[in-house]
Amino acid sequence: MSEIPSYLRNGYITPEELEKFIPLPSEERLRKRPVAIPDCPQEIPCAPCREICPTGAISMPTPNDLPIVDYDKCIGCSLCVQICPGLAFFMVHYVGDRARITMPHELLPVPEKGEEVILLNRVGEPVGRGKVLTVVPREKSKGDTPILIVEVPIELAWDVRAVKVERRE
Amino acid sequence: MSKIAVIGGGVIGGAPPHELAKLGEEVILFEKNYFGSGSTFRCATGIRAQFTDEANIRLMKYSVERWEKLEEELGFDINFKQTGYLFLATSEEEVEAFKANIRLQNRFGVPTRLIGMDEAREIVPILNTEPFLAGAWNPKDGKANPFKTLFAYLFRAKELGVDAREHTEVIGFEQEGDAITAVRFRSNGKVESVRVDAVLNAANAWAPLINEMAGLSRDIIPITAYKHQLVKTEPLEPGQAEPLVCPPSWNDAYIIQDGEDGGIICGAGIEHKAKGLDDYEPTYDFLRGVLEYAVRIAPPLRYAHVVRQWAGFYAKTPDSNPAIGRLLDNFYIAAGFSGHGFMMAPAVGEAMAGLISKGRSKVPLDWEWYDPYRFERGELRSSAFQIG
Amino acid sequence: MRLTEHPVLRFERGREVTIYFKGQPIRAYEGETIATALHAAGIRVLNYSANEKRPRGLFCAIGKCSSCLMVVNGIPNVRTCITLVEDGMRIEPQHGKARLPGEAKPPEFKEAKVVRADIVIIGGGPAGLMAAIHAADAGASVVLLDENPMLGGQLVKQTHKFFGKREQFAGVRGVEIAKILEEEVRKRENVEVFLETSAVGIFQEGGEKLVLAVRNNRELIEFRGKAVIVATGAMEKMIPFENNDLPGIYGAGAIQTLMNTYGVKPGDKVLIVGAGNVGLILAYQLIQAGVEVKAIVEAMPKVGGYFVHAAKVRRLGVPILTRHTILRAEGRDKVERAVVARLDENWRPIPGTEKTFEVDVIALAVGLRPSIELLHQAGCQIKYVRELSGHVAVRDEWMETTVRGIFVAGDSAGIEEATTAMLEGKIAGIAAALRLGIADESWLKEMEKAQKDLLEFRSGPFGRHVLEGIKKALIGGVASE
Amino acid sequence: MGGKKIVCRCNDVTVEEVEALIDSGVTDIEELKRLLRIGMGPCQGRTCVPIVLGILARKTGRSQEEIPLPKARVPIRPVRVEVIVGGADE
Repeated sequence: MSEIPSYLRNGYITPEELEKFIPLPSEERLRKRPVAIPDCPQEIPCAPCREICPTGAISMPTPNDLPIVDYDKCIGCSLCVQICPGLAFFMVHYVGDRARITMPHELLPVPEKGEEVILLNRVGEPVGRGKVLTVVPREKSKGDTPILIVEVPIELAWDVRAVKVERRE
Repeated sequence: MSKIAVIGGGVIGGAPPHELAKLGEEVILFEKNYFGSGSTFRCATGIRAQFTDEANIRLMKYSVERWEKLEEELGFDINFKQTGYLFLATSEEEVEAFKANIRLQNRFGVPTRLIGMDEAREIVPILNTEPFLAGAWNPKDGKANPFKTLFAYLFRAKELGVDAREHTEVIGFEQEGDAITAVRFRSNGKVESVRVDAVLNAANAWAPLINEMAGLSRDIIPITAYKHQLVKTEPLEPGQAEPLVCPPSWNDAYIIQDGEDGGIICGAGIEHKAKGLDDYEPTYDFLRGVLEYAVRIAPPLRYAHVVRQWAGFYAKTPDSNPAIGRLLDNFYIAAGFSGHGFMMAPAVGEAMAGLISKGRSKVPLDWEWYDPYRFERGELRSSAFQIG
Repeated sequence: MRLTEHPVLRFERGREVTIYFKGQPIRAYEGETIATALHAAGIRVLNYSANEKRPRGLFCAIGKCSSCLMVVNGIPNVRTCITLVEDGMRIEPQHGKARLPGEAKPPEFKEAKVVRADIVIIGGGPAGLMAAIHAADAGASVVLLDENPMLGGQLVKQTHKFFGKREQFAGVRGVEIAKILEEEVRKRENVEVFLETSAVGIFQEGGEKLVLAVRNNRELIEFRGKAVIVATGAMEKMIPFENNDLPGIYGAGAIQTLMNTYGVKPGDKVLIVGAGNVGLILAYQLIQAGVEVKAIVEAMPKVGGYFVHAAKVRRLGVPILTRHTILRAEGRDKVERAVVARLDENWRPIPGTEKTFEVDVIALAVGLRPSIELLHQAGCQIKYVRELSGHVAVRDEWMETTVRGIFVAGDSAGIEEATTAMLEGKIAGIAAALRLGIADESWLKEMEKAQKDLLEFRSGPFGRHVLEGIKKALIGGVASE
Repeated sequence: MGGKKIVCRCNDVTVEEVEALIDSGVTDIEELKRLLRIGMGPCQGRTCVPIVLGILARKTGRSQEEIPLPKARVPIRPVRVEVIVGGADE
C-alpha cells in the first residue's frame, strides 16, 4: 500500500509533493508577472489548457500526459485558469510582500472587487484574510468559470487555493 | 436395497426420491440444469381435482389429500393454500357441461358445486360478474409455492440419504439386454457412471431424449413441448383473487393470486410450439392477448403493473394425459404431464416409488389409463382439461 | 428547501399547482415529480415496506428501485419519483402491499401506435444523442426515445466541465453539452424524438426488431426498425449496512436529480459514501447548492476518482476519510446520524474507531453498473467484466452485440465517461447505418477516426484499465480470470 | 426499527437471510432468487441481484464471472396492465 502517493490518500497535494511531478517557477519568475501553475499531478485524459494557451506554453504530447508549463512562454493571461475542467490551474504573482493568486470561483456569492474575503488553504482551513483585486465574472470568462485575483500575504502564496465570501444579511 | 436413478430435477423427479428413500431405497437424482429449471419453476402454482374424467379426478383427489399433509410431512413451509378453483360459464350450454362435470366429481368425493355470481364475487372481490352465468367452485382446490415444494422434497430426501445432483447431465446408459445396469453422466465436463438397479425417467419435455438413450424410439411416447407463458403483476395485498379463476370458453384464460407475494399470475391457452427445448422466449402476442382476457375477468387489474412475463413448457402428449408406468424391465417413466405435473406430484411421486420398489402402490392411480404404451397402440384418452 | 439561486444553473419552474398529501395541501410546480414536491415540503416517508412495514423514502429518483410507491388518486403502486404532479392530485403513503380499487371498467383493447424507422435508439444521453446525430447524417431514419422529460441523460445534472479535448466538448459543462447535442438532434429532420418514453422489451419479429415502449405511462408504442442501439446508461449500486433503507439515504444520482434538475435541496447536512468521481462531483455540487458536506468516506485506501475533483472539495473544507466505511444509519423515520469506522487491511471495521456524524442525508456513491436489462432480455450474450463495473453485452469493434442488429454504446456498454460515451455513440450510430447498407463507404473513415479518438482518450492509467475490460467484452475476446 | 442490512427493498430480505440460505447449501443464484424472492419484486432485481451475486461469490469462493446473471424479463420496467391492453387514455 506504500506506493499510493499521499495526494491520492489525502485528496490534496502539498507544493513539495507537486514539485515531484511538475517543476515550479523560480522566485524571479514569480515576481516578473503572473505565472500559471497546474495542480495536476495525475494522468487524466484532458487537454483544454494546452489547446487554449495562446503562446503554446503548455506541453502535453497526449491528453493523458501532465501539463508542463514553460514558464518563460507563459504570459499570465489566465485562460488556462478559466478553461481548466478540473479547476486545477492557478496563477501566482509575487508583488512586494504580497502574492496575487488567480483562482477559479464557482460558488455563490461571487465577491466584489475590493471585497475582503477569508482565505482557505488546500484543506479548507481559514488561514487569513485577503482582498479581491479582480473579478472575471462567468459571462466574461472564456471557460464559463468566474475567476478571482486575490491578494494574500506572500507566505500564504502556496497555501491559499480558495476563498470564503462572508455576507451578512 | 436397490439403487435407483431418477432423471429430471423438477417436482415429478423431486418427489419420488423422498418416497423411495422412505421405502429404504438408495436414490441418485440427476438434473442437468438447476433444480426446478425445466417446468416446475415456471408453473402457475395451481392444484385442482376439478377434472372431467374418472382417472384424473381420483388421482387428484388423492393428491390434494397428500398436499394437505405435505407441509407437516416434509417439515418445510410450502405455502399450500386451499383457495379453490372457480371455473366460469359464459353460456347455458357451458352451465350444463359444468353440472355434468360436477356430478362426476361429486361421485368421487370432490366437493365441487355450482355457484351464482353473487357468491363468486364474494370469493373474488375484483371479479367482473357481468359476462358470466355461473361458476363451478371447489374450495378444496388450491395452490402452493413450486420452488419451496420442490426444495422441501429435496431437503427431506437429502436428509434421508438421497444423492441429489444438479448441473449433472445424464448422457447414456449401459444395458444388458433391456435392463439398464448403469447411468453415464457428465458434470463439470467430467464423465462418470454409476451402477443402478432401476431408472425413472422424469424428464417431462426432455423425456423422449432419455427414452432414446434406453434404446427406445423417441416417439414411443410422443411428447411435444408447447411454450406456455405467464404474465405476473407486482406484489399485491392477498385476498383479491385468491382462487384460480377461469372461464374455459375464453381460450382457457385464467388469473390466480400468487400465494406467496400476492402478485396476480395471468395465463391463457395462447400457445406456441417450442422451436427447441431451449426456446423460452416470451412472445409479444401473448403479453397483450393474455391481459386482454385478464382485465375482462377482473377489471381492477387494469391498475396493477406487470413486472414480468415468462415461458415454460407444457410437455404434451397427444391426449394431454401423462405417460406413467414401466417402459422396460427396470426402466420407468412419469412424463408428458401436459401442464399438470406440479399438482400431481405428491400422488405420482408416491405411486412411482411403490411401483419401482414394491411393484405396486396404494395410490389410486389408474395404471391402465396412463399406460405409456397406449400411444403406440393408438389408444388415446379423453383429453384432460389443461389449466394451471 | 427550494433553491432560488445557483452559481451555474437556472431553475425555471412551471405553473404553481396544489396537491394533497394525506389531505393537506402542498405547493407544487407543473413539470416536477410528486416525490420532488413532497421532498420540497419536507416529507421524507413515502411508504411502509411490503412485508416488514419499514419506512421508505425516495432512493433512486429514476423509477427503478420501488422505494417511492404511493397511492395516487386511489391507485396504488405509483412510482412517485417519475410521475409528474397534476393540480388537485390526492397522494397517500402506501402501507405494505396494495389493494386494487374495487370497481373498474375493463379497458377496451386497442391496437398500439406503430412508429417505423431504420434505426431505433434507446436512451437520449450522450451516447444516444451522438448515435442519433451520426446515424442520421449517414442517411438513416432514426427514432430516439428516452424515459425522461428532457434529452441529455445524466449530462443535464452535471454542473462541472468535462475533460478530454475541446472537440470532444472538454471545458464545457455537462448541462451545456446536453443543450448543444439536443440542438443538433432537433436540427435533423430524419430524427424523431420521443420523450417520457420507456422501452420495456425488444422482440424479434421476422426481419424486424420490435422495441415495445410506453409513453407518458399511458400509451403503448411499437417502434419497428431494422437495427436498435441500446444506450440506456447506468444505474447506481447499493451496499448493505445497518438501516440502509432508511428515508434520507439516497443514491447520488437521486440527489443530483432533486438538486440540479428540480432545484430542491436534499437536506442540510450530508455524508457521502464513496470517493469515486460521482461522490466527489456530488460533494462539489452540494456545496454549490449551499448544502453542508460533513465528510466523504471511502473504503479504498485512496481517492478513486480524479484527484482534481478531490482537491476541489478538500479546499472547501470537506474531509475525505479513506479506508473508512459506513456501519449504520440511525434515526427513527429518517436519517438523523451516520456512524462510520476505519477499516483494517482485511476490510474489517476496527472497533473503537467509530465516528458519528449528525446528518440528515446519506448519499451513496458506491459505483455505477451498466443498465443491461434490455440487452439481456433481447438475448444478447452477457458477461461480467470487473473493469467495466458489472455485466455487459459482448460486442465487436463496431459496438454490435451477439444479436445481429442490436448495438450498444455508452455506460450501458461499460462504466466510463460521458466523453467516451459520446465517441461510442458515434461509432454505434455510424456502424448501424453501415450494417444496414444505408451509409456509404466514406463513413467508415469517420468511424475509424472515432475509434482512434477513443483509443487516445483511453491511453492513460484510467483508460488502460477500461481497455483491459473491453478486451474481455469483445466477441472472441480474452477469457476472464 | 432494528439494524437490518437490507439487500432487497421490495421483499425486505436481509444480508443474514441470504447468507443463511447459502450456508444451508443453496448456492445456485436461480434457486436463491426463488427461495428468497429476490429480484421478483417491483424493482425487478436492479438493486438486490448485484449484492446477492457479490455475497454468493464471496461465500462460495467463486468469481463473479462464473455466476450466471438471472434472466431479465419483459417488461424490463413495470407497466400498468391497462397500458398494455391499450385503453389507458380513456
